[in-house]
Amino acid sequence: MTALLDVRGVTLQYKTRDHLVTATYRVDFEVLQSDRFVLLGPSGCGKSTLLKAVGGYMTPVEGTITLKGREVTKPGPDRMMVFQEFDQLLPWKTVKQNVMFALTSGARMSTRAAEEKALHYIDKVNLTKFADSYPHMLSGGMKARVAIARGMAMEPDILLMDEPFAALDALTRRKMQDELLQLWDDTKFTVLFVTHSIPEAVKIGSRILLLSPHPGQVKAELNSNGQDKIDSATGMALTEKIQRMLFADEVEQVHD
Amino acid sequence: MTALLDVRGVTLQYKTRDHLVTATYRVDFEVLQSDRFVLLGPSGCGKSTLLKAVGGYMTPVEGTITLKGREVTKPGPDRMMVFQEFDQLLPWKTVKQNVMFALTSGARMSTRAAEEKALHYIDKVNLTKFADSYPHMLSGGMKARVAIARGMAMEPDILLMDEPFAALDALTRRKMQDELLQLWDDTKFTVLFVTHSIPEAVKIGSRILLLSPHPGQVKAELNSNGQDKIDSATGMALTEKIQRMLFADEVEQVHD
Amino acid sequence: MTERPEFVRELATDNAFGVVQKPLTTFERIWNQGYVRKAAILVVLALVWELYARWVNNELVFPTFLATVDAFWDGIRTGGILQRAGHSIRILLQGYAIGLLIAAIFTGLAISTRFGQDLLETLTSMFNPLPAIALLPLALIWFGLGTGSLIFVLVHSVLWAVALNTHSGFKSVSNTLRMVGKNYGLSGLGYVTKILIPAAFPSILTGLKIGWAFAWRTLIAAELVFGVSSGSGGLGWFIFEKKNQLEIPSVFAGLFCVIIIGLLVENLIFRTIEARTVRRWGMQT
Amino acid sequence: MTERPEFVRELATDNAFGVVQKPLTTFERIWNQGYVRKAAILVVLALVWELYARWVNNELVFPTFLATVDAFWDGIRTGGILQRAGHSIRILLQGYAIGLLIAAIFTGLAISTRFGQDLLETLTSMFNPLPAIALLPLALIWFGLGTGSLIFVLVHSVLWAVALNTHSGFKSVSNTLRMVGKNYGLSGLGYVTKILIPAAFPSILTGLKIGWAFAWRTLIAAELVFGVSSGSGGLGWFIFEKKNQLEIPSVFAGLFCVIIIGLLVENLIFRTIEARTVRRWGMQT
Amino acid sequence: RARAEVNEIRAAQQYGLSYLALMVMEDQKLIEKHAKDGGIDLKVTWAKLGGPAAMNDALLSGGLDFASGGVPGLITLWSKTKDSPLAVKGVGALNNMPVELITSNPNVKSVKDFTEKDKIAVTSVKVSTQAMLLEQAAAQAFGKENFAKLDPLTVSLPHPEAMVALLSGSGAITAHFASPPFSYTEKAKGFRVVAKNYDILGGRATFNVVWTTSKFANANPKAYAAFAAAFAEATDWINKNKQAAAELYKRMANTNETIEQLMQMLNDPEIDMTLTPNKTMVTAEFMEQIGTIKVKPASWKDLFFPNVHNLPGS
Ligand SMILES: Nc1ncnc2c1ncn2[C@@H]1O[C@H](COP(=O)(O)OP(=O)(O)OP(=O)(O)O)[C@@H](O)[C@H]1O
Ligand SMILES: Nc1ncnc2c1ncn2[C@@H]1O[C@H](COP(=O)(O)OP(=O)(O)OP(=O)(O)O)[C@@H](O)[C@H]1O
Ligand SMILES: [Mg+2]
Ligand SMILES: [Mg+2]
Repeated sequence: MTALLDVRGVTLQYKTRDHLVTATYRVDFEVLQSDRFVLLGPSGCGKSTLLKAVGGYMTPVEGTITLKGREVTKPGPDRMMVFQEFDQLLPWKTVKQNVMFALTSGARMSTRAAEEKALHYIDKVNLTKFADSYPHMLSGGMKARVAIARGMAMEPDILLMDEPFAALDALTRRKMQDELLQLWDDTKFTVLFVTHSIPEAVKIGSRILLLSPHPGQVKAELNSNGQDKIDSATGMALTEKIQRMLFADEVEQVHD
Repeated sequence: MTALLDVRGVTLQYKTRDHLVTATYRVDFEVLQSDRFVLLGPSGCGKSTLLKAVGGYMTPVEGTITLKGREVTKPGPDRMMVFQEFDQLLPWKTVKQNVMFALTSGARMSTRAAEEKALHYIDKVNLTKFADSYPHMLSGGMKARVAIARGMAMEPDILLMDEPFAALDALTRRKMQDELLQLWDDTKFTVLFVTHSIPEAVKIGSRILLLSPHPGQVKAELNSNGQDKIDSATGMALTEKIQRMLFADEVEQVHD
Repeated sequence: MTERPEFVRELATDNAFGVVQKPLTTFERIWNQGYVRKAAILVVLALVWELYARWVNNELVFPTFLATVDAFWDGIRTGGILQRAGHSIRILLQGYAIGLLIAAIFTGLAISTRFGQDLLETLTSMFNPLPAIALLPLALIWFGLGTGSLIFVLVHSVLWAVALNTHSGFKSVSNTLRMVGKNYGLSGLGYVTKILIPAAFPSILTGLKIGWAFAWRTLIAAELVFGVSSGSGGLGWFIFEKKNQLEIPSVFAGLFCVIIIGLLVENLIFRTIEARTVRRWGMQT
Repeated sequence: MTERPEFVRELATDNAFGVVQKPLTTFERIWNQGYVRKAAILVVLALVWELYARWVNNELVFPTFLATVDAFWDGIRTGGILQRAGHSIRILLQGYAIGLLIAAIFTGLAISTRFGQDLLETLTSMFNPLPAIALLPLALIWFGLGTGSLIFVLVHSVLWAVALNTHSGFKSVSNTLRMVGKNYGLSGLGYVTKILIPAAFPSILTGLKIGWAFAWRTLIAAELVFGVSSGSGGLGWFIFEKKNQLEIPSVFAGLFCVIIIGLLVENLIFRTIEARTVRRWGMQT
Repeated sequence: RARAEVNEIRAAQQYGLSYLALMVMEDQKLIEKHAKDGGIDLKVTWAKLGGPAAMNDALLSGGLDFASGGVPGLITLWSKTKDSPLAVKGVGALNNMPVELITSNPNVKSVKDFTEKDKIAVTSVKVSTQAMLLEQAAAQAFGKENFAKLDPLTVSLPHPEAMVALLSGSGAITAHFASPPFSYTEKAKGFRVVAKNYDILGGRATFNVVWTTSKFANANPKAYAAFAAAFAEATDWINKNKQAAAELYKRMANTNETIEQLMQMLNDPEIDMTLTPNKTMVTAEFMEQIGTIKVKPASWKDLFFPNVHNLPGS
C-alpha cells in the first residue's frame, strides 16, 4: 500500500522584511489511505504551517509534498481545510450558505443536493436553529462548529483540521469527536488532524506524529487504537507515554 | 465581606435587523475580592457575552452589574480583558509594544517601567525570542500567550479571561495555569475566567459557576480548592460531579 | 472567612425569555430615526444659507435659499431643468458604468498577476492627477466632438478612484478568507467575484461613492469645455448658460439640483446597499 | 494490513537550520525588483506614445514623446517649468494639508457621535458632487482673487474623498480591536489616533492617494479659471498659456511634469509609507 | 464728507494681444503715476483670469475693481445691474478687431450654405461674442425670427482646440469663428472667410472692453480718474510705439511668437487700438430683440462712464 500523502524532508520558512523564521525542519511522514493522522506538538512548533503546506498554500524551501503521487502545488477542494482562525467563515453568507457554498463551488454539487447535505451536517453540529444566522452573530465555538460542518460535508479525499475542537466545551467536544469517528466509520476518509490535547489525539488518531518545539522536527511516530492502549514494553498507557515524550526536557523545569 | 463584583438578574440580548437573540437570562452571581471565579458552560450559552457585559461593552436589558458598589457603564483598564479572538493584538505593534502599550495607556506607567514589566511577562509566557515580532508572524497559540502576558502585566483589580488557554498545547497550558496561580499567590488579584475544560475549572477556580445551554441561566455554583476534592455527600470527585451536572440531560442522547 | 454555600438551581422554561425593553421617551424614539436627524441637518443648512445670503445681500453673487428654490421651481416648470438633469444623468450613467467595468478589469488583472499590479499602480499614479483638459486632444482624435468625448472624460474621473479603492480593498482581505476561497478551488474570475469582491465590499462601496461624486463634478465642468452642441446640453450647460446671462438664482438652482440628486442617491441607493450588505454582514458598524 | 512500526528520532541541533534557497535565474532576480518591472512598463508606455504620435502625425494635436521630452527639457532650462511646478506644489500642499485637517475633524466627530456621522454623511453626499465652479462665488466672497480661493477649491477636492475613505475605514475596524482600545481606557482623540487610525490605515492611505490626485486635477483646472494674480502662476497657467500660443509640445511638457510628480510621489512617498506600515504589519499583502 | 478712497485697486486681464493696453499700464505703472499726479498713493494688483465666469464673480463680490472682456458680457452686466448701486459700465474700449468665420468646407460660400453636416466652433455656444455674431449673421441671412437657425450647428471649443481641429482636417469641425492670431493662421492655410464682425455689425466694431461698477467709480473718483488716464495713455503709447509694444507683449506674455508676428497684428489696418466704443449699440439692440436683455440702453453713452462720452462712439 503506497502512501496517500507523502511529506519528505520538508523545511518551511517564513520570510519577512527583517526576519527569517524556520517553522519546520526536514519533516517527513507518510499518511496512508484512511489514516486518522494526528500532529501533536507544542505551541509554535509549526503544525499549522505544515498543514498549510499540505493544503498547498506554502511551498517548502526544501523537500517535497506529494498527494497520490502528484506534487502539491496549489490549494484545491480535494484537501478540505478547517482552519484554526475564527474568521474562516465567509461573513456575507449565513451558516447554511457557508456550508452550501463550499459544496456547490468546491464539490460542484447541485443547489438542491447541497442544501440537503448542508442542513444534515449543520444538524450534526447542533446549529439547526442558527442556520440562517450570519457568522458575526455566532459565538466562538459556534463558528468553529460551522467550519467543522463545512469540512465534513465536503467529504474530501483528505480532511485537514487545525485544532477544530479547541473552542468547544467538554460535552460538545465529545460529541464532535464521536461524529468525526462515526463519519470515518461510514466513509473511511483520510484526516490529518492537529490538536493540543493528548487524550484527543489518542482518541481520534490512528497514528500520531510528535513534533519537537520550534522549529518543528519529527520526534516520534506512534500508533493508537483509540483506547489509550497499554504499551507492552513499558507498561505505560499511551497518553502517559506521549506526555513523557513531550514534556521530557521540561519536567524538571516545571518542578523547579 | 461585600462582593467586589455583583451581577444581579442580568439578561443580555443581541438585537439585529431580523433577529433578537437572548444570550443570558436573569443571571446572578457575586465575585468576592480575590476570588478565582470560573464560568463554565456549553458552547453558545453566553459566557463571552456575560464577560463583555462585565467589561462594560454591553448594557443588560434587565438587571444590573456593579463593581465595587458602582454600576458598570463603560469599559476601563480596571477590568482588563483577555478576549477569545485571535485578532485582539494590535497588528501595528510588536509583541513587546503590545504589552507596553497596555501598560502605558491603560495603567499610566512610565515607558521604562512598562518595558521592564512587559519583558518580564513576555518571558513568563516564553516569547522572549519573539518580542520584536509583529502579531501576524505568530502562531495562534503564541498570539493567545501575548494576550495573557498583556492581561497579567496590567495587574488589574479584576482580570476577565475568555478561554485564554484554549489554543495552547498540554504542556504550555499547564505552565500558564501555574503562572496564573503563582501570580495569584503573589498579588491576590480577582479573576473571572471562562473555560471549556472541567479539569481546568477545577484546578484554577476557587468558585465555579455552571451555566445552562443557550440562553445561559445559572445552574449551580460550586466551591473548589484546586485539588479535585471529593464531595463528602456523594463520594464523587468534583470533576465528575460537574461532568454529571453539565451532561445530565445529554448522556442518554450521546449513548444512543 | 466562612465558606460560601454551594447551590443548584431550577431553570426557567423556554417561553419566559421575552424581550425586555427599557422604554424610550417620544423624543428619543423620533430622534433615533436617521432620516429625522438628517432632515434636521438639512433644515439647519437651508436656514444658514438663507440667513447668510440675506446678510451678504448680493443676489448676483450669492442668492438666498428661497430665491434658489424659486428659480428651481421655475426651472422645473419652464426651463426644463429636469430634462437637462435627465440628459446629464444618462451620460453620467454611461460613463460611470464603463468606468466601473474598466476598473474591474484593471483590478482583476492587478490581483491575479504581479505584473498587473505594477501596471495598475503605475497607470494610476500617472493618470489620476491629470485633469480632464489633458485628455481633450486624445478625446478629440478618438471620439470627435460630443457625447463620446464626454463619456471618455467621465471614465477617466471614475476609473482611477474606483480602481484604487477596490485594489486596496482586495489587498486588505484577510489571509484566512483568501485561503478558504482557494480551498474551494476558486481561481480567476470566480475567486474575484465570489471571495474578494464581497470581502472588500466596504472599500469598494467607498470607491463607488467617490467615483459617483467625481463623475458629477467632471460632467458639470466638462459640459462647458467639451463638444456641447447647442441642441443637447445637460445640467452643466444649463448652469453655464445661466451664469453667462447672470441669472444667478438659476445657476444655484442647477447646483441645487445636483445636491438633491446627490442626497437622493446617497440615501436611497447607497444607504440601502450598505444596510443590505456590509451592515448586515457585520463588516461595518 | 501490517501495522506500521513506531519510532523515535534524534533531533538535529539548532545550528543546522540554515536558509535553504532554491536558486533563481538572473532574469528572475532582476524581474523580482519592483522598480525594474515598473521601469519596463514606463518604457513601453513611452514607446507606445511615440509610435502612436508618429502614426497620428499631427504635432498640433498629439506631439510625440520625444518632442514632449524636448519641450520639457527646454521648459526646465528656459521656461521656468520647475518654478511653475514649485509654485503649484506649494499651493497644493497647503490645500492638501488643510483638507486633511478638516477631514480629520469631521471624521473624528462622525466616529464619536451619531449626530456627527449624520452630518458627515449628509455634507459629503451634498457637496462632494459639486464642481469647483459652484464654489467660485463663495470662494471669492470669502477669500477674494488669489491663493486663498485656490486653496479653498483644493480643500473641497481633497476633503470629501479623504473623509469618506477614513470614515468607512473607521467603521470597518474589527470589533475586537475597538474593545481592546476601550479596555485601555482610551476615548476621544486618544482612541481615534491610537486605535482607529492605525487600524484603518489601508483605507486612509487610499483616501490620501485619491485626495492627492484630485488635488492636482483641481489645481490645474482651477488655475485656468483663477489665473494668476501678481506673480508667476503655476503649472496650470503655464499649460493654458502654451495652449493659447499653440505650443502643444510645451502643453504636453506641462502635463508630463504632472505625471512625473505623480510617479515620484507614488513611488517615493506612498510606497515607502505602505512598506513601513500596512505591509509590515501584515494588514495588506 | 467724502469717504477716504481706497489705497489699492485690483484689475484683471485675460489672455491675448487684445489686452495689450492693460499690460502696458501694468508694466509702466501708469495708474500709479496718474494717481500720484492726482494726489493719492495707489497700489495696483493685476490678475490674469482664464475666463469670464471668474471675472464676473470677482467683480460683483467686490474682489475686483476693473474687469475686462467682450462686448456682450458688458451689456449683460449693465442690464442686470443698472437698477442697483453696482451699475456696471464701461471704462473704455480696448480695440476694434476683426472676428471672422472661417470654413474649410469648399461648398460654403456664405452663411446660407451651411448644412447639418457642418459644425461651427465658437468659444461657447449661444453666449459668447462669436455665437452672438453668428446669430446676427443668421438673422440677416434668414430673417430676424430665424436668428437661431445656425445654433444647432455650433459647438463649444476654445480657440486653440478649434484651430487645431480645423487645420488637422479631422472633420470634427468645418468652420471656426476666430479672432487674431488664430484667424491669421487659418487664412494663411487657405481657408475661406464667410462672415466677419465688421460686415455683420456694419463697420469697425469694438471687440473687448474694460468695465467697473458705479459704486467703485463714485466712491473713488480719483482712483477711477487715474485708471482712465492711464488707460488712455497706454492706448496712445501703443499706437505711437508699435515696435516697443510688441516687445513689451512678448516679454509680459512670455510667448514664443516672434516680434514680426506680433508686429503683423499691430500693423494690421483692420485692428485699431482705441478707447472709442464702436457698434456696441448694434449688439445691444440685437440682444434686446432676442430677449437676452429686457431693456436696451438708450444710447451707447448709457453703457459707458463719462470719461469716453466725448469720443465718437456708437
Ligand atoms: N454579535 C452578535 N449578534 C447576535 N447574536 C450574538 C452575537 N454574539 C453572540 N451572539 C449569540 O449569543 C449567544 C451567546 O454567545 P456567546 O459568544 O456569549 O457564547 P459563549 O458562551 O461565549 O460560547 P463559546 O463557548 O462558543 O464561545 C449565542 O447564541 C450567539 O448566537
Ligand atoms: N505569517 C508568518 N510570518 C512569519 N512567521 C510566522 C508566520 N506564521 C507563523 N510563523 C512562525 O512559524 C512558527 C510556526 O507557526 P505555526 O502557526 O505553524 O505554529 P503552530 O504549531 O500551529 O502553533 P499553535 O499551536 O500555537 O497554533 C512560529 O514560530 C511562528 O512564529
Ligand atoms: Mg496553529
Ligand atoms: Mg465565547
